[in-house]
Amino acid sequence: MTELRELARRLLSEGTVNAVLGWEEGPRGARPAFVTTPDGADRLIFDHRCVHNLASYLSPRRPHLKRLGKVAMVLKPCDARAVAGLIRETQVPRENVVLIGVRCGGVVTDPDSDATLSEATVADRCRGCPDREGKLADHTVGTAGPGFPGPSHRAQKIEELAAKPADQRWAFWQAELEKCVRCHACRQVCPMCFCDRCLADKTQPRWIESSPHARGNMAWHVARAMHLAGRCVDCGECERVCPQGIPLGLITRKIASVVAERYDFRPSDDPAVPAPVGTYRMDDPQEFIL
Amino acid sequence: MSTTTFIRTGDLKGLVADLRAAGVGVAGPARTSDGAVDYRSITAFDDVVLDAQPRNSLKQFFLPPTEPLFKYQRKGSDVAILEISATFPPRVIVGARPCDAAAVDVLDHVMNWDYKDEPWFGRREATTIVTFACPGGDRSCFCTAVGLGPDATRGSDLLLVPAGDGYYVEVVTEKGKRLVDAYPKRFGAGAGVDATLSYREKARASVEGHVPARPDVIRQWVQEHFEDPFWADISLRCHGCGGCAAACPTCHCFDIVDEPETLTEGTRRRNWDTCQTSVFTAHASGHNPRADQCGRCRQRVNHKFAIYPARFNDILCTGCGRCARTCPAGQDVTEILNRIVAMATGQGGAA
Amino acid sequence: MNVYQPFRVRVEEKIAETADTQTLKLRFLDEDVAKSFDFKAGQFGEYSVFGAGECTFCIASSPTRKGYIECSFKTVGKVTNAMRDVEVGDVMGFRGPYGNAFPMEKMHGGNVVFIAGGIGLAPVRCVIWNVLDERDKYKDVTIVYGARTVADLVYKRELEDWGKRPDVKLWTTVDPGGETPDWKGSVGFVPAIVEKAAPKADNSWAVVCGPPVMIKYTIPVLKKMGFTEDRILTTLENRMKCGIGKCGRCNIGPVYVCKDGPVFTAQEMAKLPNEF
Amino acid sequence: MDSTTPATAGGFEPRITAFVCNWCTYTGADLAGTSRLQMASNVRIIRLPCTGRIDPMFITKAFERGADGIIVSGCHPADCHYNAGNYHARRRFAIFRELMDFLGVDPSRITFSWVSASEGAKWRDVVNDAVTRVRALGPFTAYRNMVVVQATAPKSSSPEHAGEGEGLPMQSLAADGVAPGASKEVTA
Repeated sequence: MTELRELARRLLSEGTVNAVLGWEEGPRGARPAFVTTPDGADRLIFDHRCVHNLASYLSPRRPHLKRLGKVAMVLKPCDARAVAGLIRETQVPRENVVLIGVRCGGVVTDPDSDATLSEATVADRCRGCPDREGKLADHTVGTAGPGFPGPSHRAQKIEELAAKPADQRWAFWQAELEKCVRCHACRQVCPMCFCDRCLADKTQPRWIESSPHARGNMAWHVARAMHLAGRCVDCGECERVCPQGIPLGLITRKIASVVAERYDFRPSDDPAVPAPVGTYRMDDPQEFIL
Repeated sequence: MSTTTFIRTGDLKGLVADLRAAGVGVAGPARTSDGAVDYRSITAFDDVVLDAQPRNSLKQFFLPPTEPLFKYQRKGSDVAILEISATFPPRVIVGARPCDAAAVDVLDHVMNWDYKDEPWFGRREATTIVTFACPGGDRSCFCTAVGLGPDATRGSDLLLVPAGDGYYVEVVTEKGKRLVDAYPKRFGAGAGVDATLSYREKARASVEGHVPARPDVIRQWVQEHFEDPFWADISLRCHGCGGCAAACPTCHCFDIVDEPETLTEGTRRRNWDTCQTSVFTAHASGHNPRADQCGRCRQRVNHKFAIYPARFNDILCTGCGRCARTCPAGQDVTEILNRIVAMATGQGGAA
Repeated sequence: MNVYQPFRVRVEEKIAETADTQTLKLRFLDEDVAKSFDFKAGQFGEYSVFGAGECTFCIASSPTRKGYIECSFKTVGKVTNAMRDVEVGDVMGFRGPYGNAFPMEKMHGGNVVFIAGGIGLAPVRCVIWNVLDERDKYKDVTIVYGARTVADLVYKRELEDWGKRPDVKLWTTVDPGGETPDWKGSVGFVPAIVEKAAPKADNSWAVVCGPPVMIKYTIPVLKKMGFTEDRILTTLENRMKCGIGKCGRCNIGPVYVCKDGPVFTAQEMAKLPNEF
Repeated sequence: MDSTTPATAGGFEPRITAFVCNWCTYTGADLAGTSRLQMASNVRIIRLPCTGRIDPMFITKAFERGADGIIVSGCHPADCHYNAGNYHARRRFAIFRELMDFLGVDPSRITFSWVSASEGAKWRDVVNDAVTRVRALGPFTAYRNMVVVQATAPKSSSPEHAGEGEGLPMQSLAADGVAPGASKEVTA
């Protein structure tokens, strides 16, 4: 932590950046912090409760953050995949952000948790995560635990669902999607949802019914899944923030696995790898096409 | 209404069974498939979970996330309007929290402001709210700072406070009295108000002091500091999702949309909406009077603690703390209010 | 029937004002409604094309003319595009009237200056006809109307009528460069023409509506002439859904445009935060 | 499209929306027509410039508005008028198909094919196969009826209200006697 704070203080006092985006202790546990003065660097923390994917704040659709000027961002290895995604899709110029990597051995699910990190409390996405540090970072600080072995519960749940008859899957998703109130928290918090104006907000034509009934919700979650195909970094933020407790990660992770199997793409922190949807191979499989 | 009575726990179970047998819908806080507690339809009192604040509020029982206003049908150039009924079957909510019951009463002002919102009041009249005094909250609770409390009766038809082998019952409204009168065998003599005092005190102590009970100070500061850098400061972490508004028992903003189902017919609906999104105020021309998150964060605080009080002499917040619990970025209303009070009373500024 | 359910109205006439501005004349289908419907100059309504949605406009016709209403709109969004596409005889929806109104009674016996820019003439036109239909209740009537180009002037036929009336002083103007060879009106921005028209401020009211920049530069001109802020009236618009104070969309600071407005005095406007 | 499913005396006739590319499949379908090939008449064709222009939202919208099945068809690989539109579409629809399957939509409601301008007979087979398959699956009311609003006839005609009755398929609330007004309650 001292190392992180010292680095942030130096970047701010030397004028390398105008703000450091990291985590602080809030009234309800860890939360995103925006440090703009060298003294403020002492607010920064990093521990297993720092679950948020701060890459969301780099997304260009947050005009109110532009006035901060050049920022440094503290990032976990998994967040680095999101930053790489934003760079890959030319949403963030690499030179516009200083990346402070923190070594990470996993986080819990709830930033307000008083649990220690253990096999029982670790966030599902951390199970099987191979990365202890992000290669994209300009600076890397801290030490990391050993990480946790996979597979994730979500992967198991997806397999279970996939093994069921279609009508049972339909019933499962109907019950889940019906809960959605279309607050769009899943979209707002997603680091890879970077459209300036979302399809769901467009009215001419209105492809997605804006009403939070099952049919409109279905269209929304289909659109979201399609738009995140090959983009989703499986940070689990959508599922964490859903005020209705919908297991959105099942959908995005399912699609991620389809993309991985068919097109050999796994989100990495290498921005040079092209996005799988947006490119093609002449010999892509087409067994489903008559 | 100041009648009191008593109901034993066994009779409460019986009451829920009686109501259901009589065809009355019963809802209460109960466990969902994902492990949370929501206000939802219940089949027996045993489903009710009283020791956790439900994730949703009672708002959706009166202002559903989406509801049809009417249907239309085109025939050539003509259009027929098909009405949606505003009569609702009776239902009882058992196990409401005082903050959630109060919120419904708070919203009656705006829903009846010169124009009566029939769907709202249709559901209001059909619903009897049986509130259970709150056992106490967590650090985000601040009902006592907005003139309420863990045993506040506002918005409730009956208030039940645990005492002895059951619940001490305060009959708050005529509607509450009708419920008691309809099932006389279920209510009777039991522990008096004295037996409830320690419960009430303990609950109150758990929520007091989280926010200073200075609504007038907050209101004045918000009214006088529209352009304060404080708003830009708090808006930094805001993602602009509507999670807070969806969870809030008093956020009532809505959208009205037409949804064609075929080329000739469709439904006009009203849907929950939130001032936290950019499209909320965006004009079709592209102009947006509330251009960034700073103004949107301010609007939410302003509406709750200044605009509504100025208009209806009532605070559009019941201190339930759900917005703080649900915020994915750790925005905390108690912190915001504390900072406002500190600034207003000269004990600190925008950090 | 709930408060969100509109009256049905039939499109009786459809007038293309400019390339992107239309006027619709709407008559109530229900005879009883047609007879009893009443409104005051300055009030607005929610117009709907079923399947596209609702949109907020002032009522552009005068309350002195019964049985129908008119609205003028620019095609910018989903609903206005659908309104452009309706045909004479089609049925639309209308809810209203909502909001406050211009203080016509207070203005009795005074001079009235109308200042409008572009489509901003629509709400002003309602008041103009109201005044002209009860012409003896008011003293001098001056109208200053400007648009970017000659093609952008709305209500051209009425401008012609007003210009011919001896009891109306009409100034029409277009922005420099917007004139055509046969343009007989003035050339210049509205505030400058107001200065040139020099209506007297004594016992006078000004009704101003147009783009924010026009209002911004016109109010100081009026004040310099001696108009007091409480006698300069304008009408605001903000995005609305319900029109009746419930949906929470039209707040400008503490003000609900739908309930406290849409008509505001310059004095009230000066107190509003910059959120419109 | 009206809200009811076309039913013939012989039973359910599926309604199928085909999104086809202008250059190959549309011309191929035209050829099938001018060649007087016999085929099922259940398909409504929507012509687009390229399969690359076909957004998955077109398909959800078609289901919303009453389609029982979908055909997406365009140029064979290497034949795209715009060089690569069909390659992009191929990736997109491979993912979309898996997504719909995961959400419980039978993937055989959606047919993908490459039909060139000269393949009138293949178009006939694609159409006939799709119709047969979807006919066996039955109408896709489950999708469009995720929302059903009950309303009364125009005022004046009936004082009786049928109730608000948002017949959401999962809701058991009306049966519980809880007003459908609370139909967003979690009933899982």
